[in-house]
This record gives sequence, structure tokens and C-alpha cells, in this order.
Amino acid sequence: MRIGVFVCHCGSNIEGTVDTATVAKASLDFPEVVYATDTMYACSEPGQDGIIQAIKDKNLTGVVVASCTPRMHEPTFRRAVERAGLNRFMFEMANIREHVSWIGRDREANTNKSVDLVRIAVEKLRRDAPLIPSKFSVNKRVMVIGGGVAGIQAALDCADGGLEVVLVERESSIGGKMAKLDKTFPTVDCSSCILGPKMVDVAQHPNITLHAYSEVDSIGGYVGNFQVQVKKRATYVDWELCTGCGACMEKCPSKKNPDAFNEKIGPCTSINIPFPQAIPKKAVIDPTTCRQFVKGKCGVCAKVCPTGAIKYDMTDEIVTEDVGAIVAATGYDLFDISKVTEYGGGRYPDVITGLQYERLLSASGPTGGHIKRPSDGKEPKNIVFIQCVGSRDKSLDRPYCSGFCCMYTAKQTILTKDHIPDSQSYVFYMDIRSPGKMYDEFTRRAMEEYGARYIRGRVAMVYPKGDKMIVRGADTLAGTQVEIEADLVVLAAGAEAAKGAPQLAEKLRISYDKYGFFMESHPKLKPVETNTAGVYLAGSCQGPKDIPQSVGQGSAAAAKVLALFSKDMLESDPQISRVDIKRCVGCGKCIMTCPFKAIKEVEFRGQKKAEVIETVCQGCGICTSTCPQGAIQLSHFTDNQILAEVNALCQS
Amino acid sequence: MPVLTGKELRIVGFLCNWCSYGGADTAGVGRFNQPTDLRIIRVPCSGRIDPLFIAKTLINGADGVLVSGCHPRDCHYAEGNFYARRRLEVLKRFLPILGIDPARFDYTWVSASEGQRWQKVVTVFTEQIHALGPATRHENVSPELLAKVASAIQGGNRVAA
Amino acid sequence: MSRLDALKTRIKEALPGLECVIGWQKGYDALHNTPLFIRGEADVDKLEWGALNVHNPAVYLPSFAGKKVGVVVKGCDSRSVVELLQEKLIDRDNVVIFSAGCDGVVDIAKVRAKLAAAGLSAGNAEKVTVDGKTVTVTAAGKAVSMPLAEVAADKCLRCQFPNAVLADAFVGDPAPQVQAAPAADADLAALDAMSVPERMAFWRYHMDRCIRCYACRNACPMCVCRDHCIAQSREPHWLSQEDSVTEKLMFQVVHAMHLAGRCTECGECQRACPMDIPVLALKKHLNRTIHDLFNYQAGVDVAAIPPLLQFKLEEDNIKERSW
Amino acid sequence: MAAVKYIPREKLPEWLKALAAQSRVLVPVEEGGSVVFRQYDPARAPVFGSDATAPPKGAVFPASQELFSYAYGKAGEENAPTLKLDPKTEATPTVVFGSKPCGARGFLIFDRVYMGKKFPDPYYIAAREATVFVTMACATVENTCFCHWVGSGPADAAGSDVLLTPVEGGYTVEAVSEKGAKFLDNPALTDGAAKAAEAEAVKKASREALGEAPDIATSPAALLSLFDDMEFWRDQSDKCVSCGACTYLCPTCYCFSITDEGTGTAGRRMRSWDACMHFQFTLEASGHNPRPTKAHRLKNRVGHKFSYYPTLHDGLIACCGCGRCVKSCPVSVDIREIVQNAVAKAKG
Repeated sequence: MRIGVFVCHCGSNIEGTVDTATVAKASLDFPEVVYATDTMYACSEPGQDGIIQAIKDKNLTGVVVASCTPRMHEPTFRRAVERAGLNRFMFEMANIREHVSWIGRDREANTNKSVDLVRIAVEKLRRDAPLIPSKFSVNKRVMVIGGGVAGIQAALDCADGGLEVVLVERESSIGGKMAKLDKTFPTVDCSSCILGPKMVDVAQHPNITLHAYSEVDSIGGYVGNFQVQVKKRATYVDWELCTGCGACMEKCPSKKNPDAFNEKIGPCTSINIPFPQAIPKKAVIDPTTCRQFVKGKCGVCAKVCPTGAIKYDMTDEIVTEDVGAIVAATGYDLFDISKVTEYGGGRYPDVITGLQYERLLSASGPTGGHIKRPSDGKEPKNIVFIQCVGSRDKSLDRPYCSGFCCMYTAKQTILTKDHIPDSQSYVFYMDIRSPGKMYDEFTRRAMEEYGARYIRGRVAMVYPKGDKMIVRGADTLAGTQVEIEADLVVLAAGAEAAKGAPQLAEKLRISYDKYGFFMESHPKLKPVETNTAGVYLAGSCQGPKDIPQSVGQGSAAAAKVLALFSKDMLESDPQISRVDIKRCVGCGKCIMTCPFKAIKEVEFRGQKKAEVIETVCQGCGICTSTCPQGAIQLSHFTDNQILAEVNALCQS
Repeated sequence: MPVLTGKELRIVGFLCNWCSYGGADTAGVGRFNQPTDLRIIRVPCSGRIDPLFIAKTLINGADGVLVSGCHPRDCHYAEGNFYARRRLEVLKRFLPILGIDPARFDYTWVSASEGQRWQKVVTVFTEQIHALGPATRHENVSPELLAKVASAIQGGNRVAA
Repeated sequence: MSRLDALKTRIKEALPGLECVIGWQKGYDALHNTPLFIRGEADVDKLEWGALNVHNPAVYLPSFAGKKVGVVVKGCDSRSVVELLQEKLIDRDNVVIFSAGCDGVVDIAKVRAKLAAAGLSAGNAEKVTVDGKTVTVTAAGKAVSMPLAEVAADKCLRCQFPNAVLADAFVGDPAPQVQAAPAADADLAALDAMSVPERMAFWRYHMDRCIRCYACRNACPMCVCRDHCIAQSREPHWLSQEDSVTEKLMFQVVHAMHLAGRCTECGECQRACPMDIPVLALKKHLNRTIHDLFNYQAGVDVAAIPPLLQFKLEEDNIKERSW
Repeated sequence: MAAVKYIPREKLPEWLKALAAQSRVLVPVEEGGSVVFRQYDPARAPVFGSDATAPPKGAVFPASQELFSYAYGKAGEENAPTLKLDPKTEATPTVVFGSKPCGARGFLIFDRVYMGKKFPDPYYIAAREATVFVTMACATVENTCFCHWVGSGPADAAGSDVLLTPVEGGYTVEAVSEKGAKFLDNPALTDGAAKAAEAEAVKKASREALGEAPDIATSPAALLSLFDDMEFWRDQSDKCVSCGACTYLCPTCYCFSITDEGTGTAGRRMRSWDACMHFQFTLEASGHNPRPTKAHRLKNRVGHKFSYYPTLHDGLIACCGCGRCVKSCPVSVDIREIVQNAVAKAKG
């Protein structure tokens, strides 16, 4: 082999604390290194050209670049060596920026460590073999998981782009959190007026198949060829027959159930259509409250249903959808306000969440759009809003900012004044976060035009006194204690990961952070990609987002899917495991431990052997560390390569 | 010049690409200062780390080995770190019988976002290894200790006899 | 009918359908039995059953892949058969297991030491009788009696399975259960009592005389890589050809780790070692760890999954370090 | 030859110390239940009574030996590779003290291979010439001893330089080579004429204890005739587990393999014992193996010792009858039995 080593200055990022010229010079002592140089910016066009030129001039057959993390520029340099005629896997990187120059100022130690990292890269490269990807076909269907505004946008954009879309929604209607909102900031236009048409588009789009009241059960396969098992939960209503007329809801004798759509501040019937604009507008029976299920007799809905759609014996059904890509848009859930015991959420009926307040404001809500407090139905006059309940609070393990609460609280104070002109709103806040277009102006209007009184400080406690709620807190700007007699307390409950998000992430084989939000591939440069090829993110499942951000991500994820599907064939990553059939004894331990079922047993001249299914193998290497005789080796991370790295570091 | 004599000890890290290698990158991006001893070998998954790599590294004279993967349930390959956890724990408990201080090996989980955690892990582990000092190789056991052990065994053909 | 005669009867019945039946016969001197491969009826009468059947015949089974063979086993040997079945290295339909209750086997090295203490050489053994609980060896014309408990293999002193865990033809009365004697784990206790550096010196002392014959590996019924063992192929290059203590010890570590969760402690590795290196201690230590961590013991359940080939989302006994 | 000398048992350390002052002295000592040859240490009493577990083969032919070290470098503008070799043929003067006759005799088999005219082996020759064998005749024999089958005996001096014979209170000492004669010049050694008769009696008694040897003179032809009888070899090898104990402990097995062990740009070329019982011994690069089964391999081992080698080397059997292969075999494969079976089978 003829190896070239290129040691990057990265401007002063590396050169500042690493003597790159010395590293290059030392690299020349390594086996098979015939050329070594330092370079200003290896990734720049002249930098890449320099590598390509050296490959040609010096007849290099392998290249080591010592620069930043391979997680950043490995693909860049692989393409560069490929342009020079080498196989792109005849390339290794030494990470002397993130792992060296940026974590210490000791130039001598950094230089020495950089030499070591180049040494192991060279030893690994010496044992690299050219790898050639194989091609496989793509199933140009996409699944969108979650029918909130982000999922709707992604589904519509993909469908408009000509793709078949399967939209899976856990609830009986799409719409998500946005469907529950009364108005939206900063324009104060009607939420259902702007979302409704999009929901109808979903229903009517010929390319979209909607599985509502359904969940993803399991996911197999890989980019281009996923197999998703979708569990369609039993609705006990045949949706083919249901017309959404609502006759059943009128007659249902079980009327006092907490209405999930109304955030449990209003009642609903056991057979229910959550809201008038629901898509699909179909009824669902809740078997935990339905008298037919609970007591074994009733059958009223079955009697009144004009189409005979009621099916008490319905069971869950699994359908398999084959798709080539998946967009996760599972949104968020609200922080449980009862965890902040000093505010009394969950104990006092007049301490509610912001989303519950939205339902009180909404014309389709339980109060018909009249603000009536839950305890006694009276119209509140003094309303206290408390910000950051379950956000920016380390003691609750919720250190992050939920982002949109400042804005919706401002909106709610404005709407309150509109509904009850003689009302007074108070807002306890930590900081006002309003960095969007027209956002800060909007909060100003709430204060200046609508007279909302903003008090900077935390609330210490909320307790009842007669029919009032006493809110006691600090005004840190005035440096005083404040006590307000409130008729209603609205808590800006923070956003948290949707229930079941980690479990879905595990099925999708994507990462999630410690709060359950899904991890994007790169926080800046790959915000909607994940580390699993063919799986994309949209909306609040990645972190709290407001509506325009969610819509933007929905479209971005759709664009990624469309770009992926612009090719008829995909290339598989050739960094997969391979079986040396001579050494394999057919014990099947690799088959047992492979998480992807990517290894199968085959007969070879009458003997059992293992065989890797190329397109299924993901390249984790569990099989390689399981096989005792080293018969199955993960390409590019072979035992020999790792041992060579170890030996390079531990020379006796 | 593998290690800076007197300043550094030989510490080898095996990090999974998706979480911990990224976490170490995040620590770098955040300029979280760390000791310079550690040399990182990148592997796709902690499940790729045959415990024998660690045994080999320590028997061959490394002063410390640090393994880090994705947090349990967060493996890019779904299950790799679950296998790793079992195998690495078994190895950790096996080392002392070979005459290798188990404190020379640790394994942990660091996600790609946990730059600060990585800084802490590297710092604490490096200090731990420096407290232990340079490792002795089996070949270099002192003649006195060898004689002591030999005389305890003399005359028998089994460990205890 | 004695256990031996009963075994012979059953083997004779089954032999026509079998490639061979693996058992034991008398060896080159009175102290040594040796594996027997019964291929014809005349061979059946060579069969021996008793305290000198020290070998584990399960080691031969994988080499008969595809052929139907019989094997005579002691309780401990049957665990190896179970483990081979579990790992699908042999086919249940292709093995017929003969067994009888086992009252323990001798450790020739212990007999050798007893004789040496009496001023005799095991190399002059002329006659051996095992009478209930006593072994009497005559060498150079002098008879030396020794309690079986003092010269039995360590594994017999803590035997949990004096009767086969799996057998097609189990003959005679089952052997009584054994009360575990502390001496059985004296090797581990001694190592436990040492400091970590002393253990390093211990292995340095013992591995120095290893001749790398790999008898430990080849006598091990669970070493299934056999001809492809990385120790000799050196591909992948886990081991070099250097005959240093570290390389020799590294092989023992490879062997032990590959056996983690699979080793039934039959002790063949140590018995086979011509240089008397106490290599079994490594596996016993690992087995203890496996048992502590996963409450698992190899070779008792054909349907079990070895602990390192599976996992739990929440491990019961693995505590994560906090930093 | 010089006259017989005598050394009392308690004077042995004195002689050994004197020898150790000039050369490396290897003596059999107990180590973890085995007896192995180690450098003489006055604190560790040598074990002369029973035969060592491992013979002193490694004194002349180490289990692993560096033939030379190498280092690659680079030169010129183009960094063209350069190679520096550093061979190591010099040998340390050594006395192997207290081996049994069979242990020393083994080297006669080596000598014909490595000291022949065709392919003289400088490493072996240097070590062989630098080594002196002070051998201990056997006063007792074991069940596994069969030196008398192969033209040797418990007091065979072939291959040795000095022969000790245990007698009451000490040892008689005879020089059996010119090299050996120089080693008797030590005040601890006195005239042994008075003990000579007793020594002869010891030798005779141990020879008699071995009994009559069977006639295996036809073994070369017999084994050759069975070359294609794989059923015979299957039956002989059934119980063999294919380990290398017999080979590595054999004083006459001289096969080796060569490997380069390097890290980075430097390394060593190693010569190490190889064992024909291992699959890799004849494994070809293509993956083909002409000796694929243990039956093939055992056939070679026995055939080589009792047929192919004697055919090439004036009838000298490549076995010294020490019996280690029998004694140390984990499953008691008995080469005596196999040879007898072969002779009997060939007779028909």
C-alpha cells in the first residue's frame, strides 16, 4: 500500500494547539506511509484538490486525513478520494480537532496525541479493503406517524409530490394539538379555520391512506423497504358504514365521561365523535365506560344507528404496510401539573392548564366559547396565568424551555379581555421569550392594549380562600411579595415528549434524548434527518415547537422523502458483516444475536453455515463480537483492524 | 513516543460511533477541557466490542481502558449495548482473577448530546488511572512477588495444595 | 445386574443402528482407562464403568455430525451433551445417551501425589481396585489405600448431578446426591485470598511452563471452533506466535471468555493439561460471576439461551457506575 | 575414555555452582506439580528421581526463537522503503544437567536433519555445539518407558557428554565425549572406581526391569503398507483429540513453523515448534488440506517416527522411547500399541 497522510490546520482550530507539521513529519515513519503533509483547510476545495493531486502524483492507494470528526467530513473526503480514482473506503480519519485541539491547550501533549491518532488510523487503513455497495429497489411509499399539523403537512406535501402516503393517527381524528386551540398567535386567527381545510385535504387526497385510531406495532426492514405492522384498534363501529350523523351520541345514556378532546373539563358520551370537524368524522365507543361493555346490556346506539354500523364484537386488527420511508410526527404531551403540588393543579378545579383554557375559549368547547370556571360555572374576573410550569425547572427535571408558552399566554390574555371586557389578567413570568416574526410586538399588545399585568417572578403557592384562589408570589422587579385573589388560575404547562415516544423510537431504531424527544442527525445541519436512514422527523416529537416551525419541518421532512425517492435504486452501505464460509461452524450464535434478523442459516455442501442478507445488515457488528472463531467479520471494523489499532497503541 | 513519559498514562477508549463518539465530539465543540491521555478507537456499536479487545489491551500493558456506548434503550442498533452491558460486566468481574485491577477498566453510557458528561467521565477515569499508576505486565512481575507466590504453591499440583 | 452389565446389555441392543458407541476401556496401565469406540459387538465387552472413567466422551460428538452415535456418559458428561444440543452442534435424533449413576472419578494427579507421599511412583502402578469409598493402588509391589474422597476429582466433591440430566438409557439405581465439600472450590478460595498483584504473579508463574499444546482446548467439549481456533490460525490476529507469558495467558482468557455461560465445569481442560496448569480456576471464576449476575448454570436445560447471547432491558444485578 | 569418577549427593550443589559460574545450567525442577528444566538456582532443589514432564528439548531448540529482527525505513525523496535485518545466531554456552538418557538421545534425531550437509541450520548448530549434556542414567523405570524398543536403554549414553549413575550416597560420573571430559575437572568429583560395579548393577537392573522388547523391526514396511488403510487409522485415532501434547513433549519432534511478528515498521521473524497433530500443520493457502482428519495426522506422526525417518536415516527410529506421548496424552493414546497393531496387521 502507498499511504498519504494529510494533517489539517483547520485554520487555527487545530494548528492553534497542535503542531501539524510535526504530526505530518512523524507520520512518515509509519508503515507504508509515503507522503505526508499539513494543509490549511483539508475540506476546502483547494484542500480536496491537493489530496486528489497527491493521490495521482504519488500513486497513493490509501489516504488518512487528520482533521475534524469523521462524523462531520468523512463523506466529504470519501467522495474526494473516489474522484481521484480510489475506492472510497480506502480512507481513514484521525479526529485531532474535537478529540484533541479543542479539549486541551498543551501543545506538546496535543501534538503527541495527534501522532498517535494518525498511527492508529494508518494501521486501520492498512487493513482496509475496497468495498462496493450493492443496489436495491425502493418502495416509493411513505408512512407518516402522527396526524398533527406537522404530520398533516408532511403527508400533504408527499402526496402532492406524487407519493403514496400512509398516515397513522393514534386518536380517532387527525388534527393533533392544533385542533384543540381556539385562536393562534400572533394573528389571532381561528385555529380550526386554518387547520380544517388541510384536514379535509388529507381526507380527500387520492394518494393518502389514513389509519386513524391506530398505532405502530412493529417495524422491520430498512430504508427503501420497511415493513410496518399497524395496529388498528377496535372502534366497535364499522367506519365503512358510519356516516358521522351523531344520532348515537344524542341517545347514548352514558353521558358523564371525561372528554379527552376537551382536556377532561367537559363530559362526553361513551360513543363519541370528538369534535364537529373531525377527520374522519366517525364514532368510537369507549369500552371502559360503555354500558354495553361494562354492564353487558344497553345496545341503544346499535338500535338508533341508521346504517347498522355498531359492532360490539370488533377486535383490534393488524395491517402490514410496506413503505420506503417513515416520517415521525408524534408531537408532544403536556407536563402533568399535579406534580407541582404548591400550585394545586389537579386538586383545585379552578387551577387549569393553558390547553384546558383553550377549550374554554373555543366555540366548539364544553362551554360553547363562554369562559366559565370549572368549579361553579361562574365567569371569572381576575385570572392569573403562571408561566414555566414544568419548563426551565431543573428541580422537576425539565430544564428546557417549551418555547411557545409565552406566546400563547399573551394570546390568552388578549382573548380573555375580548370575552370578558371587565376582566383583569395577571401573568407571572420568568422571562418573555418571543423571538418570532411579530411575536414580541404581540406580547407588547397584550400588555399595552389589553392591559394584562405582567409580574416578573415566581409564584410560591396557590391556595383556595372562599370561592377565590389566592396566588402568592414575588415581584422581583418591584422587590415585593404579591398576593392576588384570582377567580381562575391558568398554568402554562410545559411540553414534554409524547407518551410512548421512547417505545416508538426503539421500534424506529432512532435515538431519543433523556426527556424522550427524538434525536435529529445533526442539530444544525440535519434537523429533520435521524441516524437511521429513511426515518425523518417533523414537529414537536424532536423538541417543543410552535405551529409555523412544525409546518416548516413537515414540509422539510417531505422534501427529504421526495429527494430519497427521486432515485429508483438505492445503494446499500457496504460496511456490513461477511461470513468466511471455511471458518463458520454453523453454530448460529450470530443468528441468535442479530437485532435485524440479517443472518440466515444456509446449507453449503451438506453443512450448516451462516449467511448475511446484505441489504438487511446494518453493520453493528454484534455478530462479529459473538462469533468465537472470528468467522463473521464486519467490514471496515474487522477484528484485525481493531486489534491493529490496539497493538499500535500498546506496543510492548 | 506513544505517551508523554511522566505526564500521561496509556488509556485506550472504545466508543460507539452514534452516541459516545458523538458525545466526545460534542465535548470538543463545547471546548470542554479534558486530560490528554485517552486515545479513542471508534467502533460502530458497543455491541461490536468483544470483551477480549479489552482483555488484550490490558494484558498488553495499557494502563486503563474506557468503553462508552449509547444509553440502554437508545442504541442505534436497538440491542447492541444490552449485549455489551452483560459482556462488559462479566469481563470487569473477570479481570481481578487475572491479576488486573478492575479499576483499570470501566464502561459507561454517554449520548451524543452529553458533552459535559463525557468531559466528566474522561476526567474522573483518567484521575482514577493516574491514582493507580502505571500497570505491571505479567512478564514484569517482581522476582520477590514471584518467589513468594511460587513458594506458596511449591510441592502441589493444584492451586491450593 | 451391575451397572456395567446393564449398560452392556443396552448398548448391544442399540449398536446395530449406530455408527459407534463411545465409552471407556482399560488403558495402558492399571491406573489409566482410555476412551473406547465400540464399533462391533466384540468391543462391548471392553467397556468399563467406574472411578477411572475420567474422560468426558462428549468431546467427540460434534465430529460425528450427520451420523447416529451412542455415548456413555457420567452425570457431568451429560451436561456437556445438553450444552451441545442447546447450541445445535449435535442433533438430538443422532445421539443415543447411555448412562448410569456415578459415584465419582479419581483425579490421577491426586493419586500420583498420594503415591509419591508413600515413596512410590504412579508410573509403576500395577493394580487398582476401587472398593466403595476406598481406592487401593499397588505399585512396585506395595499397596497403598486412599479414601476416594481424598483422591476424587474436585468436580465430584461438589457434584450436583451424579445421575445424567439427560439420558435415553439410564440403567441401575441412581447414585446418591453429594454433599458439597469445601475442598472442591479450594482453588477459587486460594485465588480469592490473594491480592490482585499476587494473582498476576500466580499466572506468570504457571503460564510460563505452558507448551501451547492446546490440550486444554481440544479436550474441552464446548470448544467447537477446533481446527479454526484463532490461537493457531492467528487470523484474526488475536494471538501472535511469541511464546510469552502474556500471549499464553491471553489464550486462556480467550478460551475462558468464549466459554462464559457455556462451561459446565467438566474440568477436562485442567485434567488434559500435561503441565498441570490450573486453568480450570479461570472458568470456575467466570461461572461464579455468571451465576451471580444471571442466576444461570450451563448444561442443565436444552431449551435455555446462554446468558451472553441474550439480555434484559433492566438487568437485575448489574449496577451502573455513577460518575 | 576417562576413568569413572564419583560425587557424593551433598556435593552436587558445589559442582552445579561451579558449572553455573561458566555457563547457563539447566536442571529439572518442580514447578506447579510438573518437572521442567530451569536455570539452576541453589534455592531450588533439582528433581533427579523421576523423568521431567517436559524434556530439555528447548535448551537447543526453543519453543519460540527469534531468527532475526527487521526494521523498515524510508529513504530518498520518494520515501522508498529500506530494510534492515539483524540475525541472531549466537548461542549461550549451556549445560543440561540431570536429563534422562532419552532426553539427550532425542538430539541424535535432530542432528541428522539440522546438521546434515544439505541444509545445515546455523541456529541449531550453534546451540547444539554450545550445549553439554550431563545425563542421569535411570535407576527406576515406569510403565510408559519403552526406550529398549528403539535401540536405546536406561543407561544409553548416546547423545550425552557425561553420564551419571545413581548409587548409594551419590553418583558415578563418566565422561562419554571429549566435550564432556572437560567438565569433570572439579574438586567435588573424586575417583569412582570403587563405585563402578555398583553403577553397572544399577544400569543392569533398570534394563531388566523393562523386560523384553517386542520385535518391531518390520515397522517401516508395515506402516508403509497401511498407508491407504484409512479404516485402520480411523480406529487408531478415534480417541485422539488432536492436541499437540505428544509432539511438543517429544524429545525427537523437530518440526517448526516460521512467522513474522511485527508492529509498525519493525518486527521479528520467529521460528516456533509446530505440531503435525494440528490441522494447520499442512493447511495450504488455497484452503486445501492434504491431512484433513486426525487419522491422517496420527498416521503421519507414527509413520514418520517408525517408517519414513528410519528409511531415510539408516534405520534410526525417530523415537527415543521416553513414553511422554503416552503418559501426557489426555486420552492415553499409546504409540506402542499403534506400532504393534500395524506390525500385526501387516503380517495379516
